[in-house]
Amino acid sequence: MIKTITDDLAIVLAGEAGQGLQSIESILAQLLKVSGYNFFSASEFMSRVRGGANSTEIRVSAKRAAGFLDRIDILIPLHKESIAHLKKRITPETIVIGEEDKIGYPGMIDIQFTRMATELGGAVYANTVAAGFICGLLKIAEQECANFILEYFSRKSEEIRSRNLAAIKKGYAAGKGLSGIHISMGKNAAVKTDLLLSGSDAISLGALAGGCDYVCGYPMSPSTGVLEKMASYAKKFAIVVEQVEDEIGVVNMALGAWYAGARALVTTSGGGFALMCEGISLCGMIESPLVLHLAQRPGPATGLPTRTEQGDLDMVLHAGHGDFPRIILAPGTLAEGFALTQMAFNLSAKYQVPVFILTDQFFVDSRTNTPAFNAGDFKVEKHIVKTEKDYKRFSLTDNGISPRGIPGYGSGNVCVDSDEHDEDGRITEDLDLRVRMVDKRLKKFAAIGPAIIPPRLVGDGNFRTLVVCWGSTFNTVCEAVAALGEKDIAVLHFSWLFPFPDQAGAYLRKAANRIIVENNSSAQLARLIRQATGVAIERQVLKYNGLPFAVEEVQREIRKFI
Amino acid sequence: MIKTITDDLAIVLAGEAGQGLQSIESILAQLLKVSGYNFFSASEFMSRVRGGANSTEIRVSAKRAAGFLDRIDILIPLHKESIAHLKKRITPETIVIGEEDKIGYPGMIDIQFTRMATELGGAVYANTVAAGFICGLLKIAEQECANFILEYFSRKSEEIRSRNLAAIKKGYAAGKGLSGIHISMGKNAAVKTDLLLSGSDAISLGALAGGCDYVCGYPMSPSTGVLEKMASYAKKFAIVVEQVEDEIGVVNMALGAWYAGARALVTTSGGGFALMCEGISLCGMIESPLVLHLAQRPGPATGLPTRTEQGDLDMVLHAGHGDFPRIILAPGTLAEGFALTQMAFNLSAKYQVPVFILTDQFFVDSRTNTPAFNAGDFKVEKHIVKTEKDYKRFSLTDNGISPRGIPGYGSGNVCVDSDEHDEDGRITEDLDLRVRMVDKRLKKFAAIGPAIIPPRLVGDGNFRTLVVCWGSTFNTVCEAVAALGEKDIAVLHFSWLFPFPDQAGAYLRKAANRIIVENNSSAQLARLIRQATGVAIERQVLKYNGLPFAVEEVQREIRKFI
Amino acid sequence: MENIFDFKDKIDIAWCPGCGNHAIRQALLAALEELHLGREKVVLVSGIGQAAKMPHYIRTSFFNGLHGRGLPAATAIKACNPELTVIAVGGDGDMYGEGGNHFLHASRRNPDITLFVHDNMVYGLTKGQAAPTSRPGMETPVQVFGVFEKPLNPMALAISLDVPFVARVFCGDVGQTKEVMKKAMAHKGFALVDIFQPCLSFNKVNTFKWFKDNTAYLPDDHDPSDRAGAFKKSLEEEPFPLGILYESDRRSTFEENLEVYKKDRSPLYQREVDMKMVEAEIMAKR
Amino acid sequence: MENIFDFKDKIDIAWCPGCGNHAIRQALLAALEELHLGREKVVLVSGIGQAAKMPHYIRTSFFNGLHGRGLPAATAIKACNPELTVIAVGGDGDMYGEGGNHFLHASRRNPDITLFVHDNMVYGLTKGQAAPTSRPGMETPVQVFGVFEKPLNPMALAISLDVPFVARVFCGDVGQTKEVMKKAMAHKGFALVDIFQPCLSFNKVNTFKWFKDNTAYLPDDHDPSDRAGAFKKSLEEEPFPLGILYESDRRSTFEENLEVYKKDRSPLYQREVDMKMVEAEIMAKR
Ligand SMILES: Cc1ncc(C[n+]2csc(CCOP(=O)(O)OP(=O)(O)O)c2C)c(N)n1
Ligand SMILES: Cc1ncc(C[n+]2csc(CCOP(=O)(O)OP(=O)(O)O)c2C)c(N)n1
Ligand code: SF4
Ligand code: SF4
Ligand SMILES: [Mg+2]
Ligand SMILES: [Mg+2]
Repeated sequence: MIKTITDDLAIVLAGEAGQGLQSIESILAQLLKVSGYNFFSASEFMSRVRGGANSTEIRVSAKRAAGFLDRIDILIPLHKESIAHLKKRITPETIVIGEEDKIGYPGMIDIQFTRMATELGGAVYANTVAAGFICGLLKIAEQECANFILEYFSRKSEEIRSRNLAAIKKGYAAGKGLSGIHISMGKNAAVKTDLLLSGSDAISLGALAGGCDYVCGYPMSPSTGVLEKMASYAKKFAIVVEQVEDEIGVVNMALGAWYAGARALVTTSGGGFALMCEGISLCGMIESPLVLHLAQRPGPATGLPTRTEQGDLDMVLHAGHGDFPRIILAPGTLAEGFALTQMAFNLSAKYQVPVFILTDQFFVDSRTNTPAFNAGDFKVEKHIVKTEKDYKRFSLTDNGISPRGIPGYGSGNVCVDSDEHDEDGRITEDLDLRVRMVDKRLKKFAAIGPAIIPPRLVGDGNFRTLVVCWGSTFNTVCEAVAALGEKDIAVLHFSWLFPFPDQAGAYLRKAANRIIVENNSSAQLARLIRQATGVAIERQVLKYNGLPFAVEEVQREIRKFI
Repeated sequence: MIKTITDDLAIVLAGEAGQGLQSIESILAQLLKVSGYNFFSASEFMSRVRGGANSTEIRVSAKRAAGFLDRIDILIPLHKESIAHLKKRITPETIVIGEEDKIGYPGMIDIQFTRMATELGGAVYANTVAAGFICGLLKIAEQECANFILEYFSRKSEEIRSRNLAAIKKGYAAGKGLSGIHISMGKNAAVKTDLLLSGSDAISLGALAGGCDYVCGYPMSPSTGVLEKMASYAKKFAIVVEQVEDEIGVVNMALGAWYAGARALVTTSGGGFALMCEGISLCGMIESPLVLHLAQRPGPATGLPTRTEQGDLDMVLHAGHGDFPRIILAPGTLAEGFALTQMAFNLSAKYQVPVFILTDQFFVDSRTNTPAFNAGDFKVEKHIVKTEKDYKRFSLTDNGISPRGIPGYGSGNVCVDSDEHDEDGRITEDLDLRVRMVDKRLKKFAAIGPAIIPPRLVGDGNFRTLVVCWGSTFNTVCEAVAALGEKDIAVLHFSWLFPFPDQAGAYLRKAANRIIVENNSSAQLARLIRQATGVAIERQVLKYNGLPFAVEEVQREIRKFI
Repeated sequence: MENIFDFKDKIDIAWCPGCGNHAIRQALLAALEELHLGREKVVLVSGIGQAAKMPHYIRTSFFNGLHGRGLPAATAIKACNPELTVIAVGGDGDMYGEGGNHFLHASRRNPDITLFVHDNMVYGLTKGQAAPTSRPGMETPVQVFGVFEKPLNPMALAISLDVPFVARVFCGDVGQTKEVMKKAMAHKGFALVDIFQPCLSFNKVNTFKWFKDNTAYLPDDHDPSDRAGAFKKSLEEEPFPLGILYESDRRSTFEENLEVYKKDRSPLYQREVDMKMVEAEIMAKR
Repeated sequence: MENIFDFKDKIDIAWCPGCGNHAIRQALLAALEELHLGREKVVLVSGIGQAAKMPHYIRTSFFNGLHGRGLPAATAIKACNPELTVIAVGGDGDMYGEGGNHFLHASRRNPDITLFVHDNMVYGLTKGQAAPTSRPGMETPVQVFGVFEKPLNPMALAISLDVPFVARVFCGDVGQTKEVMKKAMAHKGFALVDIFQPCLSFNKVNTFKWFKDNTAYLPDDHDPSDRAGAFKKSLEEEPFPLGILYESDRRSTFEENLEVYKKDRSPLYQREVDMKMVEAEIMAKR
């Protein structure tokens, strides 16, 4: 029986940590894109450096598709445990390809990646063989593959280069020659000029375009990617990148940096953020800008360090003692990841409030192609003033925003204080002034109002059923809803969470049937919605096993409610 | 003109830090109570050790009354700045008594406390003279005063004792002899057997009765009182009291202590708590008990360190990353302060969740008489088991609660892990087990259900207007509402905030007119109510200048809404 | 005979094959056995990191808490039940980075606990960033220009804090590692053993060979009771001295200082509050 | 001539009359003036405590942040604008207690900032609990059985960390305090001055007289460049040595190590990102 795949192929690579799933993914990402295929990949892995059971989904499609699929069309297991690890996703439709003697899956197609590699000089080339095999299956131009491999290994020795070249060719031949699978997928030349980005890339490029010149952090999965990306830009873009002793130091250092005129980014995860709460409150009090990227993972505590969840919204909404304004963003796409991060710097500088960007492991570690965006469309807004002798950092203004000076720029002094203070920033016990200062800070809610990005409605404007989601689930939910093929259904996606977009109320009230989809166990956005609008969403699709939603799963769960 | 006071007298002592307002208050508290008067005091002071302008209100009444009054019947300023400091509260009705040459307030009654004291051997006795003066005014039995003073200074030298005795007498004579004020207030012998407690006392005694044997903290106003009270009990009750290097150490130490079988109390304030958020999340993950007293003060950041606010509810509701259950209590009276703290230890041990007790500076630093409570009514419930060899700390049970073992007690091992874990407490990447473990933890919400204390309705059961409040404002709000003298109004007070008491919904929906009274700037309870019930409370009486609500003020503000 | 602290069945250990942590585990298993400790009386306390996974691979009670926060928990556990043998274990990032303040102040308290720090000069679990003990020049994906901060010298630091047992070993020598572990556990008071441990996967500079080439056993005439002398010795680098640098019996322990054990030595969990006394305390407020 | 760092009008200083902090303020005002610094180029950074109120009483820019968290902010401020003179100031609780970890790691970074710690051996602002430097036996409302933890020795600690300027003064000697302050500020790199300061209100043990009686100036022949010798000296107590215990010029500063200043010395706030370069970086992702 020949399996024919025409427009959407889900390949899953599985193996243990250290077997190099990532390198196969990297090679394929580039090659598929230059060949005009849409590419999407997502990885799930254990918190260990060697061993265990991990997998990477690679989705190749004719049309843009960046939702995560449950379905596995082709499984390439690199170790025996892969089968048990993925048993729930393997169906009779799944074609398993690999080393039969090692994997022992009944009915699998035997391809001896390792043996082929050994013949070429070493087992280490098995990954390249496997990548070549998939290229062959997809009938990517062989020359393209060869060129790419030489480029990819260009910094390695001649020997390594030529062996990889031989490996990709050998794999290619095996893939191309395989009967039993027929892939004929439409290509799209436009894809070639797309960007190919991970979520970490999008956030990091957004930070560059936001004028970020100081990054501090403390390593913590899944936020470390952004820290390392920014470090890789450090030289070219003159960015100070500092790994601090702990997260408390991180946030206080970032506030010091903004105070001195830098545009600092913090990147962390839930546990690290929990340690910063006092610092967030300081940010609120001294009305400092601060841009903080929080890549969520399942909690509580250490939880599942390398997995995904949307469980930190509640904490971020209320982090820090006392009342003060903040902005919370949660990009749903790479383009939003870029644009919102860029904007975050300007928003933060303008309103002098902390701006949080909530992503998660699924978002930062996934990679897909996306139409190129233009940095030229974005501007760095510094919002700082040269001070005069009598400069007052906290001058009381109509909208609550005081012109922000920087020490050393101008002749004034810039004084900020974590105690309640007067316009000059000096400690006060004047309780009437205290009230004016609280009011000043809270007034910024009104000032921010016009900047708020309303939630995005995708689908039928005359919806009866509204599927509500936020952040990283955008692509998967939209794809699932589209696949339902129902007429009166739409998705409402929030990428701006707080201050809560009032526009949401009308949409929510209009819907006869409301369903929330959240990658956490308690429907945190649903609570925020009820708090802000009074609308309760009782139909909840929640997932909290550490994995992202799959398109089929969302489809199935929503179906139950319509 | 003679001013006659019959049933309620508000005396305010004012002066700078270091002038000993506290010692006058202490003497009066005892003497008034033993004389059969109801006593209430509340202090407001600046964050400094010397200087500034502080005041203490002392309320003497025939009927129990522990609301804070704006009104000042008698003002005793100990320094000139007192007048400016209290100018908003001084009215033509206010009788100002003190050293005219120093204070210079027109129409004041000149009593030369300092000169009298100096004549007796030193200005230091001026406080005792002033206390004696008030006793004289109130016509407390002179012998009672004399006896008390000897007792009060019993650990001091003979000279100091006799000089204070002379001082109290001299003051007494001056007070008794004063024409112009006639005080004839009903006494009540029952008061004599009352307890006389501050909020810190009530919390600390509750902790003793809860079986607390380990206290850790880091000094921070206004929570330090409880730390110091517990230290004063350390010897008699064999309590380990440890001042830790920082608040992160505090919470992790407390979790270690519970793990090893102790019953640990943490006491802190908002900024300290903000640093503990990661530890709170750990508590959620390892299902450890933890009792944490948070005495609130105005934020954000350092804010107004010695003043009062109810601004940390939001933070406590959502502290820590990830989802896990918690219990939040907020006593409204001293009796509740005692009982809820006692209960907190049992609740925490039983459900293995963190229990937070929210007070504030007004609550902990106020003092009043209250009917004696009986420790015999309370029992320490340990909820620990002796382990067997195959003991599993996180055994999956129907209600989510696993029997809690202690290392060294029994033959099993007790293993807890901040990562997601199996029943044995060992790290796992089994994602189905992850789901069961999340469900296990969240199931406790249901288990806790029956223990929830519904909000207390005070006033007309057939209310049309419902005044909603929480925590420390209870006495003031109830008194204000009673004073309105309206028929269809009631107070709904929450001392159990979370898990949110469902019973509240019916009360709230029944009300035609809902008013919330909160000592913060954003109506945090109102938000929680809307989130939990959908009911929005738009009529808000908020105060956030660092001072507690006054009865008259609440009355005035509520009047506007009815 | 089986080691009671080891598992009967093969367990899945998440460390990389060849990682120095395996040797440390062997040494610890042997040390625990040779000290004849009861399995139910030992508590391992750790934070988060590769080293901090140790408790999962030893059969004792354990408290595997937060990154950097092992010491406060360990201190409290020992304080609440001095009958327990409490061992804290963590990585160089865990104990000297995130947890640095607790190290400082645990040293001041001097609880009778033992601290093993797996010093691989790198953040292993998070895949290769610099640790406080990383050597200058080491390039990582975060330290792209090479480490330039001065590495923490845990030996000098501990001696400055008068930690009463300060030692360093290299896990390549399992025998010495075990022996020093035993001495550290036997020592009454806070005992630090900094264990040089190669991280195969992320530290390509400080390899097994590097540690071997850059360490030297303390000379026999080293006097561990001489604090100033030990300090001077602790400043030596490449080779780094191995062995017990400093040992002192002058300090009383945290638990010894706790008033609650002055008359009654029973652990806290065995005690009951006397409600009559609470009652009396309440009534004293009349 | 007026001191430009002082206020023209009388200001309300919240410290108790007679508190040692007033003398420290006088010394600091004089030191700032004598160094001829520009008022707009000086930034004081502090945490919370009595000592940490200092910035409010000096006319410079300041960042009065959180208890214990002065150093990370100060480090960043200097790193973002090396033209500024950055001085961190705090109490013994602030800097050695809550902020201990930042002290450890600021020492490793070696930013060119000066740290003044007002060491009154007590928590002043919170009314008299023990500080990390409190002497054993001191009773307080929390330490009811007396302090038994070993006091932190900031001098020994700093020397163990190779802080390149380590000094102690007593504010009773305003002259020496000022002189050492000036040297500390002039020193390129992280400079610690631990300032003995009596707290009249809450430390009844370590009074002005006690400090006077229990301190001794370093002998003229003290060699501050000898680290091991300085360490040995730093262990001396009652009398505690006063003066510059240790000074070294071997370490490069944090800012010197920052790549961003290797070609361009301008502070970060003056720079602009080149959007064309960002564009190119985006396009490189094609
Ligand atoms: C608060 C917090 N920050 C960061 C992390 C992420 N994290 C886990 S282990 C680790 C460091 C590991 O290095 P080390 O302590 O040296 O242990 P090793 O893995 O090298 O044994 C970090 C940063 C965390 N778990 N918690
Ligand atoms: C996180 C946090 N914990 C506690 C406090 C309360 N607090 C304010 S100052 C202080 C200690 C003061 O002692 P020290 O630092 O020695 O300064 P001093 O007042 O003696 O000059 C404390 C504990 C705080 N502000 N923030
Ligand atoms: S990453 Fe390094 S420290 Fe961690 S297990 Fe592997 S070799 Fe060992
Ligand atoms: S309390 Fe002590 S340190 Fe604080 S101002 Fe008063 S004397 Fe100085
Ligand atoms: Mg390490
Ligand atoms: Mg101090």
